[in-house]
Amino acid sequence: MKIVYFAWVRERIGIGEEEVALPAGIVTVDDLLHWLKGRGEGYGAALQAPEMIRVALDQEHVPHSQPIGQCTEIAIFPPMTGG
Amino acid sequence: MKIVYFAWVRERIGIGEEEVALPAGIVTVDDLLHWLKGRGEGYGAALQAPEMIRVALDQEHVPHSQPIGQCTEIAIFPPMTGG
Amino acid sequence: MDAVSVVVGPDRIDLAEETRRIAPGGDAGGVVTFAGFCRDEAGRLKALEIEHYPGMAERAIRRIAEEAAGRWPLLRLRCIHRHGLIPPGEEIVFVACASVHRQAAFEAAAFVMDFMKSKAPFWKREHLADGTVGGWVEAKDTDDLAADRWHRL
Amino acid sequence: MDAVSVVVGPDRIDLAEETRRIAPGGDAGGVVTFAGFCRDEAGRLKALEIEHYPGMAERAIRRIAEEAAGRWPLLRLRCIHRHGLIPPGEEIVFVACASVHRQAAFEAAAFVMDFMKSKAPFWKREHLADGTVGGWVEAKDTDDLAADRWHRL
Repeated sequence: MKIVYFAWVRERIGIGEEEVALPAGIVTVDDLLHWLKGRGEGYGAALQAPEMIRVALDQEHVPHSQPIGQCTEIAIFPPMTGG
Repeated sequence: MKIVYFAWVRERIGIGEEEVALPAGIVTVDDLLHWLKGRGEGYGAALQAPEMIRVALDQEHVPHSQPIGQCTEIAIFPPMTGG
Repeated sequence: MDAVSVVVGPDRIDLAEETRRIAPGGDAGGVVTFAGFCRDEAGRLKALEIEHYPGMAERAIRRIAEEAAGRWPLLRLRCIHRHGLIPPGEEIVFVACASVHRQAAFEAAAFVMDFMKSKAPFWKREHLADGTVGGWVEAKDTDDLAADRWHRL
Repeated sequence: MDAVSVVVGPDRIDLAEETRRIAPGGDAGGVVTFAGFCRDEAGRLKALEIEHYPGMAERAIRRIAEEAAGRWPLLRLRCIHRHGLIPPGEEIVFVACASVHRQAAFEAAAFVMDFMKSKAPFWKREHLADGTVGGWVEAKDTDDLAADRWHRL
């Protein structure tokens, strides 16, 4: 599964995207964020405040309670500041 | 005193402006409209529905109860339809 | 450009040029513009004739514009209203507001337009496609209501 | 031009040309535009860097635009958002709405802007006049509130 990172999430993790094999038991976005946070210092720094994190599954913004399901691209990023 | 007319008030009265000597007893805009209405058929047609008439004294929109005072130009016109 | 500028005249409004002029050098966050156009009313209309009260038209618009500039933190406000014969597709009126905050620019432009519709001395008459001169456009209660809603704020 | 059109890209927005393009032939009464500019923050800022999520950025704006077109009787709606390095004075974002009724055009343009601020995947970072790269611009609660107010209608 492909995960892409943007803005300061990308900077703290240190990469813009990666392929990951999700371990069994990861069902929701919440589960995913919790698992990712334990993968290293950069991940910990990026995801320390989950309420600041926005997630899109296949380019659709979803709540953290959303099951990941069969999506092909997960995007993780800070609150948006466009316009 | 100079009176100027616009739009369908001007058309019905038949002139765009005129000099008038106001008779004694004309104090407010209301008094003026009532007096003008009796000056002929065109005036009657223009001023038959006073609630439709707007008045400006020296280019300031005023209510019909306003005393005319020392103004030099009175404008009489229908509701505005700009923009 | 002065902070508030008002033009009343018969000439075309160069929307591209006006848009360029209001664009800020680096001090404004947002610019809202409104342009009002003459409609063809499905082919019924040859032109709108706009009569105005010279002198008072500029004064009334300037007063509206200055009230807006006092009410919202605007950097620049430009108001243009045409008079004369205006064929369908041509612009009649233009308002542009530059402000640090977009909300202020939106509200000020809407405010100015609401007042120009019912409080500035202009009157529209229809010239019809068949060559005849139609009636004067009637004032709409909705335009009075639109202007009045700002008194409630 | 299609009824709804969306552009996301690095190029300058030609405001004069966009203003010309949205101007109607005789079917629209009013056109409202909003242009958002990069401020210089009193000389502190050399540029804003705007990162975006390619693909999702266009999708999110198109969804916002189509929601606006369903909610108000619009004739045309054009939305442009830039990404990349943008120096002070240059435009970042542009929205234009053409409608028969001015109120609809004002509301739809404000609605689209409120959503673009907090619901489209763009992130701003400051590049400072002293040559350093500053921080990411923080999301403002007021922008979330601005977007949320439309749910209450």
